[in-house]
Amino acid sequence: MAYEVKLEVFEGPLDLLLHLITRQRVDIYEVSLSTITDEYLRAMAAIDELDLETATGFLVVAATLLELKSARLLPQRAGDEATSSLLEERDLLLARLVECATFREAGAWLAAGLREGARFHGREVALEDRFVDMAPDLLARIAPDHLAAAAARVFAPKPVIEWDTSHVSPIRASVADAIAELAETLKARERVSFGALCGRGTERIEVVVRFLALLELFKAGAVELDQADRFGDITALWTGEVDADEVLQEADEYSVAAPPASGGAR
Amino acid sequence: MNERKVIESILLLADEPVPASLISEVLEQPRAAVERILETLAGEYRADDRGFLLRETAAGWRLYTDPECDPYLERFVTSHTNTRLTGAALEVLAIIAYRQPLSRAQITEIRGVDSDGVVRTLQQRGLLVEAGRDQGPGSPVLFTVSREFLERMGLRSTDELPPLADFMPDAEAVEDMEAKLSPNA
Amino acid sequence: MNERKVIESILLLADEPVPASLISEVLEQPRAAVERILETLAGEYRADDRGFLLRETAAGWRLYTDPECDPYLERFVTSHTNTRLTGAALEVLAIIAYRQPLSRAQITEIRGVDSDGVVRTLQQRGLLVEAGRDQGPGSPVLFTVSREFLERMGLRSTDELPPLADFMPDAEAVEDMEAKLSPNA
Repeated sequence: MAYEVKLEVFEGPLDLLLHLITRQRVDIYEVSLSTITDEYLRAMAAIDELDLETATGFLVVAATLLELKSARLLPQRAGDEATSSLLEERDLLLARLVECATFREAGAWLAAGLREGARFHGREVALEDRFVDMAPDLLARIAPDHLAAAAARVFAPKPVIEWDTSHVSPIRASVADAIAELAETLKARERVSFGALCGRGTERIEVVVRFLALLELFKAGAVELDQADRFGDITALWTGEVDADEVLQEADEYSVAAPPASGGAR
Repeated sequence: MNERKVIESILLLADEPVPASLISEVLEQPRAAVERILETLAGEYRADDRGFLLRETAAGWRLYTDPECDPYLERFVTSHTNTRLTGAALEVLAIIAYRQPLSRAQITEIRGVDSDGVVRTLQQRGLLVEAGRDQGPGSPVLFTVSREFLERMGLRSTDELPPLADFMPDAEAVEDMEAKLSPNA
Repeated sequence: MNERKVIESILLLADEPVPASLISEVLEQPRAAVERILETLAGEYRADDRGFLLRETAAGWRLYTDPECDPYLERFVTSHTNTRLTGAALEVLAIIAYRQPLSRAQITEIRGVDSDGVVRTLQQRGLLVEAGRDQGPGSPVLFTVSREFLERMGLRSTDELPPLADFMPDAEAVEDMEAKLSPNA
């Protein structure tokens, strides 16, 4: 059964990932990168129910996870630059997770300290009468303008942080959808470059999702891939040997809950 | 429970003389027992030559500084610790001056921080005064700035305070702040 | 003059923590001597199991009720505004306590999530204060924890916080995390 995560509970991408990665599993199956990635994406798919200020951060972590996950589908080549930079990215993510876990723990300690501190009540009583007149003039050097400035500080409307999210298009993190879509295109056109397959989908996550879909198709033998230069565009060739539906069945581990019908991120 | 200890802690916190009957209620102990402890404590402080005394007045029991220490206490009170309004006190004064009358709860709500202590100090220093009670539930005490305060500021009434708009961050500054906070910055 | 006595009376009169330096000024006694007396007093109160304690925090020395008496003090304490903090707020507080001074952007970077709202809340609660500006581009405001925070924690400075390493996940947990992020898993 799918592990349900309520995203509202999480403060940000690191928080969510930390939860997924450190929680105790009830069942004995090992939590794999693949499961974590899927759960992360599923939780992220619900992001439109939140304010979107953290959407960008969520996407960046998602992309890293997807890249890591896709890396295991490829034969590892020792000393491969792409692989080592991916591992660097992994280490950075790990370091940030450890830091996040550390400060969370420290925060819990502070909470206990503040709770304990609240049980100490400091002496705070009014001056005994015979000293009141001696107390120095509190209003020395205070002019009406100081008052006005203080009042303005308190009453000023706090800046409303409106996050421009126009650059965040609806999240289509479903690899399954991408497989079906790519298969359709490839069947019709036989030879298509990866760049063309991505089309206008410029969001990093969509590119990553399509890339994953292509790898799935390749693994299943439905396409052949050709890359002329190291960083050149990949060209995909439809082999016609496997049906897209079969690939989909095999790839169901990638299925990610689609955003609710109300639409994705706005 | 150590009754002596709890009584001492109550005395340290209480802002006004505490009747023995109230302590006996809090402790759920007979009043006579409480009074015995209070008297013992008062005797102890005297015998130990402490800087504070426990005295019973008509209103109840309260800790006082020993008058013997007065010369030093005067120096302490007039020393620079309290020579300036704290930021919190200035804020409370400003809020009341511009929005009076206000209850303690309203002030706390506007500031987002508990402000009872500050209100008490300002009242004691004659800068705030009580001005009736709110009609609402609990009919809380309402505060306004004092006449003395207005005089010191050279104002005939709070209407003469500078318009707040002059001190508000201008629209441009707010926009600029927003831009800096936006993720695309 | 009986220094101990005068110091006790000052502590009773004060409505906030008193720095040893101020007492030393008022008494015209070397600060070291004053501190010795303060420490002796703190020890005496503890040994005598009094209802009050003398503690030193970043803000200075102050008399507090013994936390053991807390359950009986409800009606003598002004209700503090709800001091419960969210996990996010605690995390930000921890980050600043250990890495101060920090700008908003630096906090956000560490947490991977926008933290401006949380910083503002903590500032309003008086737990964070602005402490100058960074020299870097845009000279952003830097934040540190407040004296009040240190006072509530009973700390003389952030140096007294336990080493951050105490809160790190242990090696096994980190290895486990690493394994779960490994492409070859």
